[in-house]
Amino acid sequence: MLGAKAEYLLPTDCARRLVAEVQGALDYCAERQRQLEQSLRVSRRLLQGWEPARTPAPEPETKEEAPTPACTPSAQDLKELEFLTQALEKAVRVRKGMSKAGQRDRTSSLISAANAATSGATATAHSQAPSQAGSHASGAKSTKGAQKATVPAKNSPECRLLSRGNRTHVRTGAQATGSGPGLRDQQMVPSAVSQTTELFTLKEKGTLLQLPVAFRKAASQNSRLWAQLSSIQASDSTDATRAAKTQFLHKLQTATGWVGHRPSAAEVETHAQSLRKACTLLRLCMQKELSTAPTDWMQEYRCLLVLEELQTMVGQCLHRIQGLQAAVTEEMPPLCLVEKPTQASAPCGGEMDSSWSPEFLLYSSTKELQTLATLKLRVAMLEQQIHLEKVLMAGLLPLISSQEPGGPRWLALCRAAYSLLCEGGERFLTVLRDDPAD
Amino acid sequence: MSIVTVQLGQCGNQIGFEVFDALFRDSHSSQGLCSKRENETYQASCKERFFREEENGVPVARAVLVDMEPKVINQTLSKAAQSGRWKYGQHACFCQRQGSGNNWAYGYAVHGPKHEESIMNLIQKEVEKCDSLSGFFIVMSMAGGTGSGLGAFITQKLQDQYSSSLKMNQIIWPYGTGEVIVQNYNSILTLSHLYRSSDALLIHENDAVHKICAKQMNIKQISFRDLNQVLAHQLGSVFQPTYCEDGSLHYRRNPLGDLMEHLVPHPEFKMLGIRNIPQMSENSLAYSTFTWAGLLKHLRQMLISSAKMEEGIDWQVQPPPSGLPPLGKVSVHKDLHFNTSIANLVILRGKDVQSADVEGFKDPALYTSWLEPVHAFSMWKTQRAFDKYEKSAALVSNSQLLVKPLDMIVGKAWNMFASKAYIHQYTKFGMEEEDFLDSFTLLEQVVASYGSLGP
Amino acid sequence: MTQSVVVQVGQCGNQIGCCFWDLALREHAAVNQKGIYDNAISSFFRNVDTRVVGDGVSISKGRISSLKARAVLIDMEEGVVNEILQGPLRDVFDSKQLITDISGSGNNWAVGHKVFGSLYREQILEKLRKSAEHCDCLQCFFIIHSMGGGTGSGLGTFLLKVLEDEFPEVYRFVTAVYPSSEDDVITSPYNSMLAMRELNEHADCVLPIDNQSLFDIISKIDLVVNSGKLGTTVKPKSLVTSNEGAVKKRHKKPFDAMNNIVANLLLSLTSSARFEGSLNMDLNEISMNLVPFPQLHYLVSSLTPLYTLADVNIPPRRLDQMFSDAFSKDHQLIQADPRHSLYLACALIVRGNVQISDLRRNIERLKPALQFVSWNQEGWKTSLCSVPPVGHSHSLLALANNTCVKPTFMELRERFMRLYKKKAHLHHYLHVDGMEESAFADAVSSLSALIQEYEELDATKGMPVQDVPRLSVAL
Amino acid sequence: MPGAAGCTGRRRRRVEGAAKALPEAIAALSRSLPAGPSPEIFRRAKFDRPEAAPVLWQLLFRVLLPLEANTTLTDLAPETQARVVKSALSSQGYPRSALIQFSEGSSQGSRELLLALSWLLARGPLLEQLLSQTRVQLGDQLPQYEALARPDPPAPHVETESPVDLRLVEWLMGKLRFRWRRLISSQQEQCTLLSKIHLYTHGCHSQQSLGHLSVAETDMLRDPESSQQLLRTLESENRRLEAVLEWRRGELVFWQWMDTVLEACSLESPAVTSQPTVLPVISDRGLGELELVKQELHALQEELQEAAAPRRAAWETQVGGLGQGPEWSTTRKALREAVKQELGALQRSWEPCSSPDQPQRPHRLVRSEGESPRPKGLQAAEMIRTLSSQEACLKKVLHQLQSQCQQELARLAGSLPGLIWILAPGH
Repeated sequence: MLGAKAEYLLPTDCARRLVAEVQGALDYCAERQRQLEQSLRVSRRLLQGWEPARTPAPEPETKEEAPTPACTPSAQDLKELEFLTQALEKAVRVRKGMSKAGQRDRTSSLISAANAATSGATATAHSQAPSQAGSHASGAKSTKGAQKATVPAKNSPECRLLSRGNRTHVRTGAQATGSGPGLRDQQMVPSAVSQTTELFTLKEKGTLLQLPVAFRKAASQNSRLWAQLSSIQASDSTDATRAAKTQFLHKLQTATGWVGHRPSAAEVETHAQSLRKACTLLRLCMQKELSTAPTDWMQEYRCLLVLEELQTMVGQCLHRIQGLQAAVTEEMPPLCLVEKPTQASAPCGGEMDSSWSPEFLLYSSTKELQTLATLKLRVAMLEQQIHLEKVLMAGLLPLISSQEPGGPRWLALCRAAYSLLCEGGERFLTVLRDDPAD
Repeated sequence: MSIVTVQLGQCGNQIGFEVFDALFRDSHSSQGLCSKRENETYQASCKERFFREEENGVPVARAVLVDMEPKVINQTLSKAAQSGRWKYGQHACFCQRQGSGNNWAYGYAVHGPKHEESIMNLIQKEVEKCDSLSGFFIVMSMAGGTGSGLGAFITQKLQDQYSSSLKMNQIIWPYGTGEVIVQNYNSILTLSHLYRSSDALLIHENDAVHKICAKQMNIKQISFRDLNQVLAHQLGSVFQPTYCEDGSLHYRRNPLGDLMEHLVPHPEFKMLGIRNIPQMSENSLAYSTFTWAGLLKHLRQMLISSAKMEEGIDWQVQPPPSGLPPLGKVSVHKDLHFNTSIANLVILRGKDVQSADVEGFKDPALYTSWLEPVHAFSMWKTQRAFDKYEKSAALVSNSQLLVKPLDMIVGKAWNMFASKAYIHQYTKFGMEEEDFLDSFTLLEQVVASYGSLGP
Repeated sequence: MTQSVVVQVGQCGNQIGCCFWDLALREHAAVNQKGIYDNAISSFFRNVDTRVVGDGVSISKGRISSLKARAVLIDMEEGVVNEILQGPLRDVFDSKQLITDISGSGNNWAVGHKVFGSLYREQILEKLRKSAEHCDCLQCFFIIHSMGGGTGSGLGTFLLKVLEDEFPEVYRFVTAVYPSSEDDVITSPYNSMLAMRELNEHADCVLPIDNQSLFDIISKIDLVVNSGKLGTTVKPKSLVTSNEGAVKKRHKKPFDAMNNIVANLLLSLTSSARFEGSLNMDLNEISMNLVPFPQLHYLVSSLTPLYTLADVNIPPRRLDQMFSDAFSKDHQLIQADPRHSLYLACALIVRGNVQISDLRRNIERLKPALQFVSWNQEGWKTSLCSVPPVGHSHSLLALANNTCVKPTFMELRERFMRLYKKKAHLHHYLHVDGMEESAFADAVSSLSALIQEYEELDATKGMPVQDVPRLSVAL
Repeated sequence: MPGAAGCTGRRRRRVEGAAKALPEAIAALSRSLPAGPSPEIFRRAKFDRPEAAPVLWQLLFRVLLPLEANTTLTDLAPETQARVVKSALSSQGYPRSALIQFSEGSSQGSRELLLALSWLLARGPLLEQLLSQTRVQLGDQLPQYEALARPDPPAPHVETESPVDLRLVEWLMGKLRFRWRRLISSQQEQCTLLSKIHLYTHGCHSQQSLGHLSVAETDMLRDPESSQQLLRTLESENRRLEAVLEWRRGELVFWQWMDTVLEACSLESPAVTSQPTVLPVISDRGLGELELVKQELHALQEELQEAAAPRRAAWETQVGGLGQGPEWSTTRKALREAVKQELGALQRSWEPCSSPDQPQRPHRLVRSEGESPRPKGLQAAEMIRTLSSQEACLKKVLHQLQSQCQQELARLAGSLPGLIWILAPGH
């Protein structure tokens, strides 16, 4: 059990760099996770039972409500709880501007919800009502008259979807059948008041939903405007405007007395990234070329050409890097370093052909969507992993070769480095002493 | 997020049942000491994680039962059905006629490949019933043949097939005085294989649980059911819902992920132990009151003195003075019993939980020199009381706690291996001595790595 | 659930078998009150629809119709088997399970092994195959025979090889009854010696039983039963020797009683595989745990308690006593003292109302007094079966792989050598076709090698336990 | 005379139109900017009036701030805001130093600020970018993970004064692996839920081609209150969009006007030609990054050299005089062309896209199950194919790096006597 000291302390600058890199990656992941979780919460809520106005936070009332330790809440507690719940519900109701509606039986109320939605829609935007909504309406025709009377008058159509009638109604339904499910712990359910069981789920009634007219209008206007924006950009109003902008930029630049171009930090970053990608792609291309055995001399010639062309390209990349480095450290006077106009020197956004309108991404099954999303994430993760691998290589390999081999510190370094660099940190190796005793 | 439990072998199935029963009973208990609404959220959170609902409304455990002989599975199914509260899935069982005969190689190399497809299909069906899968909880013993051998095999297949899902193996560590003669072989084979394919090994020692039954629970004649219930209580105290973070009202969605991220990121340190407090018979409970300060003080001392339960804590053990570099051998004697942690997770449940002060666990002296408390310590909590305790605390610890038992097992297995005893029982199913050597090598490293944590 | 087939060979084997089937029926009848054919019963019995003529169709579920023993009865004379067929157990067997001859083996291993072996090989195999076909998962053959006679030792051990070739996956557990030193069969040392070699090579586990020990146990029980001491009234039907079932005492005591002990041994051995319990032990776990090296597969067994007292008010001490007795010299089924020899491994098969804490307590209590081999200091295998034997609240079967079997083997070798040196009766063997003298020498060296292995282990006894140097991790 | 009257009327209108055009353009610009200042500010800034400065500092701050930081940084003190603006501008390569020289919090230089803003506007589609950053998301999207691959410059707060054990790095890397896995499982869940919502709301969308509702739309229906809010934000976005369109139509006059501003500026401050005092800050990290790539490229170049040179030689000797004919020369030309084209495509795939600031064209997820009139759009299957090959490619790269390390380590460690290195076997 007596282990030798297995520590290896990194030199400060190396440590700072490595830890900062990994920490940065960790923070980024955590942020993405947080965002995902937020949107998950929304989606999950949608798939749960749709019941109106239920405050999701359980917390605030815990204190007052906490029953005595004697396990079961006393009658007093129950009463208070009931009042509290009633008060809360009332508050919510008032806030929502919902009026109390009469009692109906459950099924008819659900139909009426749909029906109300449809009839509301037809009233305001008759022409847009989709056909299947109509069929639902006709399906419910027999009771239509009775329902009409109970559908509360609404001033804004978008509030209509969950009518008060439904809500009241289901509550009574639950009251009636409250003692039914044997699984419910009666002690936990002090009164039927708070037994607002779900009205319906998206699964059951989702297809009856209707987007409010005002929203539909705004949304279509929105997409029209974005489309216009795209088209105007494509043509970039006039050449005159473009020229004016270019001229302005030029004047601005010359007024400062700078002739050349100094790369900005953002540019350097951009270049570094593209060069990194270039390096990877070039290497892959080389490997592909080297791994295929040419069958005839034409192919061999083609292969040769590729390799030589790759050499040229690598040379260009290196040249670019040197240029950048020089420009940044100012060993060289400002120069026009990139042959190709890049973003910063592009005079204006005129030549972009991109569109601001969303494109549809069509998927056919959950599985496919999952595969797509996972792959996307995987690719991003692999890129990150490769980046970290390179950072670690640059940090650790020189350390190992610069130290006297043997000794516990060196071994500790080697073991950890092996695990990190060769096994993605997932496995480790054991170093055994080759004892003659064994 | 849901967890799919895989119960393997006699031990795994018996424990799995008690765990589900404990989870269900607690989440439907009236003793949560919280508002009805909160209780419902708690219940829903527990349910999402461990149960699904069938058409008739009876919750069904998200579990797959695997054994190589039918007796235990039949027994487990009928116990669940008799409870009337929850049940196992109708087609969630896989069993054969003949057990693995305490032979790891038989479970791993014969039963495993032979039944891989059927078992993995069952698991996949269960996975498909989850909206979202957080990971797998694999319950098994490491002494026998089916739990250990087949368990190691299945864990590996899960790793292959669900590489991004988490895998936690709940492992029962056999009695030190022996319950299966080849337990040490089976154990080293199991542990070394799981070290490669699992993310975390949550370990319960039969000896420790036995002592808790005797000393804390005051049970005179202790049955396996008693042991398993203590164990289920401990697991429940970890996996029942807790809030996401300080001040949040949302329940944590992926406790398995949170736990692993906090406790087992390093590939050489995957062994976790659970301690919890209070744990006592119902009779004594009626006469006891607890304060958070008291509970946490005891729990901390349990941690640093490697005590497995509240009774008989050695209060002499103290962390080495922090900040000072260890001076030669001066403090060796004192530190001998000090248990150095890599990382700890404290879980608090019950009344006034916001007033609990866990500073004592943030002392850098408790942890290995290379990990600061900010990385090494985390806490979960909820106001909802757990089981029948008004206040309770659990500790999941990645520390040297288990290195001694591991060292013992490796040593004993090595002694047996040196005499070549029982090797023929393994080689007849295609294992080689080389496989044993690989296992020894890996575990010797684990022992050494844990050993080198200390001050 | 697995099944086992009992192969009873020779007079001794069939008498024990007879007791076994009787007890097995009683045990299942006591547990299975509803008369439903369940997994537990299926391990030793088939359920046959007798209305169908011919072979009888096995019924896998539902009510018990007619139980047939999963057994093959072999004897080279007709007496015992005929008695069984005329006795109350006759319905449990049918003629298709029997193989008999009229000539007998004349207490000659060679006749049983070589002559009858080749003569009946196909026929026996046919019956064995048939019985195997009736099982959906055949796990074990229990072979019961004596070592001293001709048919049991000769044909019985011949079968071992046949089974090994034909059913390599199925375990072969042999219950072998060793002759006592005053055995009246003069050639018994030859027979036993020749049989030993076969056991060495072809059995997975051997449970050696020794007539003398059985006899001593019976005497001990008689003493208690007849002493009539206060508070020691023995609960009726709780004697390990008693047999109030179907078999009427043709053979007066002590044989019947002795056979019952062996039958009880087999029932306990298989109890955890048949019935529920909180810690199961399947049959394949026995050899896995108790046989560290292929040849060292002789397990010394002891059964406790031998009886249950009628007074129910003193159980706790009695429970611990049960464990203590299991390790005492006078409860072993061979003449041996495990407490003063070296344990390689030990199994405790506990039945009835006993919990894990009782088991652990007793292991910890007894452990200091026992010597275990250095590499197996915690060599315990345990099981808890919830169903006790009929008439008891709990019971224990201890199986020990212990060097204490060595004296039995040495004594056997001595007795053999005494005869063999004089070449006495050797010609009876040598004139049998296929029998060569080298067989005797081979048998001796086989047994000697076994004794040598035990000796070497014994030599380590009392030496301080030292850990073997382990792999040394650099970091 | 009606004709004359008509003529003068038209001219006057044109003059009036020109006079009105500038304020209208500025007003449109103002409305398109987030929390846009009143148009008057622009006029005042032209005359370098101090009261315009604070407003413009703030405006620039909002414009330049990275979106993610929005929540935490908006409450910063004006001085800090100004500092952020300066560093952001300089890192983007803003050429004028005058602005940088103003002390923070002073009310100097509103004209310089106006120039900076105009510079930003002239460079690219700034307004569109700003709008798209805050765009109301009506459809469902797959999350973007660009930045995952390119970790932003590490948080400055990482202070590692105490020595770092390499095991800590292993620990953190392990943590990262768990976070990756967690992201995957959360995303799987998100996909399941999205797909359910899409399925359950099938046929609800007023836009026929969509067929179903998105999460935002469904959520709006569930909660009337949020529906109101959504409507309001959508409407306000529409107003801004209209303003941008208006600005686009009339911006020419603004740029003409800016010329006069610039003239006024350079007249007044001729001294600015001197070297800027604040150089563009390029982090060590950026340089280190470049150095890393450089090394890799050098290594690659060597490898290529080693591979290509002998092959060229071998080919020359093998072909010898064979490759002379006219037929061959056309073939050779064709081959050259093909290779050039192929590699040109390769090169284009890494060149920085014309505008890295522009987020990828947004995608709206649409579930369509084999219905005959499938809406137009990208097919997931198509994208999956692309991504898979990309994934395979990256895996290969990673493995190659790993085996490179393995060789290097084996070389370094292999020579030590008395030690055996054993890696736990994989399966």
